[in-house]
Amino acid sequence: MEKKSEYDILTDKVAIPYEIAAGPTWTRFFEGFRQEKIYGTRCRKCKRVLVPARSFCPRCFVDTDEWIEISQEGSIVSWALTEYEYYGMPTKPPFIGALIRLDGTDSNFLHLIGGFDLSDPEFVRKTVKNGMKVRAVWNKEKKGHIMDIKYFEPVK
Amino acid sequence: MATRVGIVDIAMTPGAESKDNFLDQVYKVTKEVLDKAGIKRADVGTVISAASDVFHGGMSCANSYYWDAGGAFLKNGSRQDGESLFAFIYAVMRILSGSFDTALVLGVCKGSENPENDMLTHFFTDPFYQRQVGLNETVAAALQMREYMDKYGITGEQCAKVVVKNLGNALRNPYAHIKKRVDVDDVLNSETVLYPLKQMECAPKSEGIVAILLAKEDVAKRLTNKPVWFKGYGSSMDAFYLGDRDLLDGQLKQAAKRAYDMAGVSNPKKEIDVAEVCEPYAFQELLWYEDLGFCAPGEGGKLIDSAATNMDGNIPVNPSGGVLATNPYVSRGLYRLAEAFLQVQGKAGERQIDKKVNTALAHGTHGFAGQCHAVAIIGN
Amino acid sequence: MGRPVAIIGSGQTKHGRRFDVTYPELVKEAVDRVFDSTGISPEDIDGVVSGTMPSMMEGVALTHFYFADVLRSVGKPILKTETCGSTGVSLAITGYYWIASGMADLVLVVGSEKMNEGDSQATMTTVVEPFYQRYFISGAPGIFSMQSQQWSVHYGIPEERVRAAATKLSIDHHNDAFDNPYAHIKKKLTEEEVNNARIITYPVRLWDVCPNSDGACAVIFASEKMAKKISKNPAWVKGVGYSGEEYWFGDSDKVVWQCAIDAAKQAYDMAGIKDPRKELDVAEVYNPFTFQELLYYECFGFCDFGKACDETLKGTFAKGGELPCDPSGGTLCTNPIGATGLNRVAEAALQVTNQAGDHQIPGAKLALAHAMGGVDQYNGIMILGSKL
Amino acid sequence: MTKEYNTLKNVIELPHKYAAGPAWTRFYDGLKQEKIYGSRCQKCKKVFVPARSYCPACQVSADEWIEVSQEGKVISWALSISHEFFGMPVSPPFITALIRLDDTDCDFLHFIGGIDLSDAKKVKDLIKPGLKVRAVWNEEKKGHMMDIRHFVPVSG
Repeated sequence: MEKKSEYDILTDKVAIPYEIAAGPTWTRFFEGFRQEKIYGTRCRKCKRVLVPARSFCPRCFVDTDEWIEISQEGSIVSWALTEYEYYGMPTKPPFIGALIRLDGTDSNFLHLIGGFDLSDPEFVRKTVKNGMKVRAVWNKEKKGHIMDIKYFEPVK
Repeated sequence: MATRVGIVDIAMTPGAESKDNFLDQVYKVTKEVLDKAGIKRADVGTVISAASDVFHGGMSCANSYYWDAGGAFLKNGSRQDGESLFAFIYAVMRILSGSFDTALVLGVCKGSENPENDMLTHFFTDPFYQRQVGLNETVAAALQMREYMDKYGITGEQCAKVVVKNLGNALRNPYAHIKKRVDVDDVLNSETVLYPLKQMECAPKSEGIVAILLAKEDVAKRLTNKPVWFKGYGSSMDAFYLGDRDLLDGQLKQAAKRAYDMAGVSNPKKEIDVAEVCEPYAFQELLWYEDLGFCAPGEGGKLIDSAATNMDGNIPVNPSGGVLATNPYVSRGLYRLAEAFLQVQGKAGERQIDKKVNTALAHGTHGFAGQCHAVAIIGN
Repeated sequence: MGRPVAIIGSGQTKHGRRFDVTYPELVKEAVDRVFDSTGISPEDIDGVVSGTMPSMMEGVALTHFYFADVLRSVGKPILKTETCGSTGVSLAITGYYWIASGMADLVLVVGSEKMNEGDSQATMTTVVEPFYQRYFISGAPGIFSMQSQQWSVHYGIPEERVRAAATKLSIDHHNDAFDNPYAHIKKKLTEEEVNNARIITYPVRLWDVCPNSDGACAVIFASEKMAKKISKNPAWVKGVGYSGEEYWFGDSDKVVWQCAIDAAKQAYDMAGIKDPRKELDVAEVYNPFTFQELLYYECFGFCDFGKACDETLKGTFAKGGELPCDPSGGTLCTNPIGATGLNRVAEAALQVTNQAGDHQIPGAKLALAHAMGGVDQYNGIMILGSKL
Repeated sequence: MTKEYNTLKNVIELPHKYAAGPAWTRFYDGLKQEKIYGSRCQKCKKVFVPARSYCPACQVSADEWIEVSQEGKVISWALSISHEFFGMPVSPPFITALIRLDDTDCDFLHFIGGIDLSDAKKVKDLIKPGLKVRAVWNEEKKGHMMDIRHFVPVSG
């Protein structure tokens, strides 16, 4: 019990464990990561290539079971530099979250932009532009996890 | 009311743990019901789902996650939290308002990914009082059971009979989670969770993703030659603190009365042909018999002794095996409704009851010792 | 369409850091206020709709149990509507359908949040699944920054011009809040203070972002018969709209934002509105971020696409302008998430019934209320009018 | 238990601070002094315990504070011999119970102890509805429901 101003405040921590089934699509997608490959799937009907790979097209509501290895290069659609930190956040600031349109795909892939100094927002603003070409940089050690890609770095 | 609301079709997943990803399951079930009804996603008017946040699924704002898997891309939709019969009634309201011709109702709960129900229901408590003394749904149920036995002389055998009946029925249900032939001794000899409550008298933790398609009268008649009609609904809420309530005089009577009044049911014992009730703890089915008017107060034990609620009895209860066999916490009300629908349509397969079903009852409850109840009546 | 539906009263709490009351006591404050102001007895209510943001914010699951007593819902039918940030408008829409369906004549609708008891941005991470997106979306500001950044680049609006428009909105709304007795943050800000404030998620700075507020809002919806019997001055529901899109943030275009456009179109069609900028007198647009408010002006047809900055800097949407937006100070100054959308509805109802006091837009007869939710994913709208 | 298919383990853990407000603050202060407070509704005159700021039924202020009896009658009880529950402040064996404290109008949720709990039959023979019990306090007080250790049967 914490005393703040006039009345008590009860502090508590709620921690709840879950174990979430990956299912065939995530399993295969992350297997690809272990081999430094990014997979997408194509919708049978609208022919859009969606990445990450998924089992159905949200719009056509049909299966998207044609697997395609996707280019590891793409261009930045949008980005945001995060400067603040809070409890429960998996990535430490500063970091740049970005939407990236990987070449040959029809959706935007969400990941980080990095490989240069992020400490100065003005420098970041001058460096990162929408439409800029970027390429995936992989971590040496693979865990079958979205962070097996370390970040996307600008293509020189 | 301007129009009647018909249930066109249903689809659901079995209750046992599956290896499938959650989103794939939602997609498949949604697609299945649309395919059965022969309509396209584009023709769905509105999508109302039921799921709980983090506590029963690990995702906050639960319906954000499965919005597109549930067919709702660029649709008007909403979500009900906690009890899935709420989603059903909200969808009925939307059709009755004249704004939508069809509504897709989803119940979404993948229990296999969650921690035990007792851990999750512990967080229904207030932080200051009931949480500090460790309350959860099982503790509340055990306290309710003790009072019930003490007041009416309900016996352990009578409570155990509910398990024997329901798990027996579940053997015929391909969607049931727990499939085990048991007798009264098996139940009474199972672990004492909280005396007098036995482990086999407590519902398991199951998966349950269910999709139900509703339509206004003319559309329903076009989509199926066997529409099942919405007849009545009632729900009611009880006070929060367990100690402020009379655990043997709860809100189910009120919820049932509202549903019966709307459906024009005056003698439920005679007019309800089959009931799917939500009994997360075995003795509750006996107590609910009384509240639903299937027998007089205190007579729930005698009713099960008389075999009237067996598959071949006068008023079969839970031919599906009920919640004791399959307990997808949030979805269980809609599972009851889906089963009631199949009974009215005569499509319940091996678990179809033997007599003609004109009127069926589906019941959902959530909260400690039945804090909140919902009852729906459907018929042909 | 269904039966006509009216709003006959609302009650908002004082907003802020409300460590002086427990969560149910806070909800009670709003509920008591709506009953006091309408003179209705709780016994007359046919049903109750309750909603909050995710349980993780509260640390209490299924809060309708916890609030059962204060909602006056004991012995009554209840619904529990939740759609993330759009919960407040979804609650109002639930109240609307309940009555429009003919299943009730009086429905109490209550939204609430105690944001300071939990960790709001940490809660937001739990909206985002842990396989993929959770690593990149830094609570709410991250996605809104990406959205506004993409928007300005798409229309070739210079960064300085976007900053200037956002700054004007920030200064105006924090000033407007002085006229709203229920607002949380009221502040006289200078351009310099806003432009140089601490960066949250570049380009979003501190005064572009809403606060964490504790508060609740209660609204009573009524059928035509009851509204005419009880209220001399009801606000009539003229239109409702709601639309949502894919969960993955990268799957849909957030610049020409279809679910926002569709939600508005549904509501306009129902209300018979052809030219929203001319016909609406006031709008309570959900604006947790200044940048996002600009984008809504375009999606809701208040101005052409790409023109929101120009129109904002001209004063089109300020008090005294052609279509005043958020004269209450909006979400930017007061954000108890589960109540926020309902606050917008309550404010719109106050405006069209000429009860908004110091922030009344003179002669307002038609008002729009809006909220957004999900992973930048849902938009919901309710339009209220002074005439049936 | 490890599952035989791919899963992602995820613990959701968040901190909370709950405002106690005046009623809980005062109630806990009472516990620290070995007093149990209830409050009386202005309208229906019922006494509720723990004390609260409003009457749950009438929703009017219940601000007449009353020190209630530390004795009462058992309304219902349940015994855990070995089953552990998450969040339970005591380890098995324990008895959780609803107790109607003398001259109050609702049941108080707490524990019964101070008796042999190893045999359910014996416990059942002892604890009948209406059995008189009395609060036993922990030495150290934290301003918490468990400042009351449990209730024990009143002999004679």
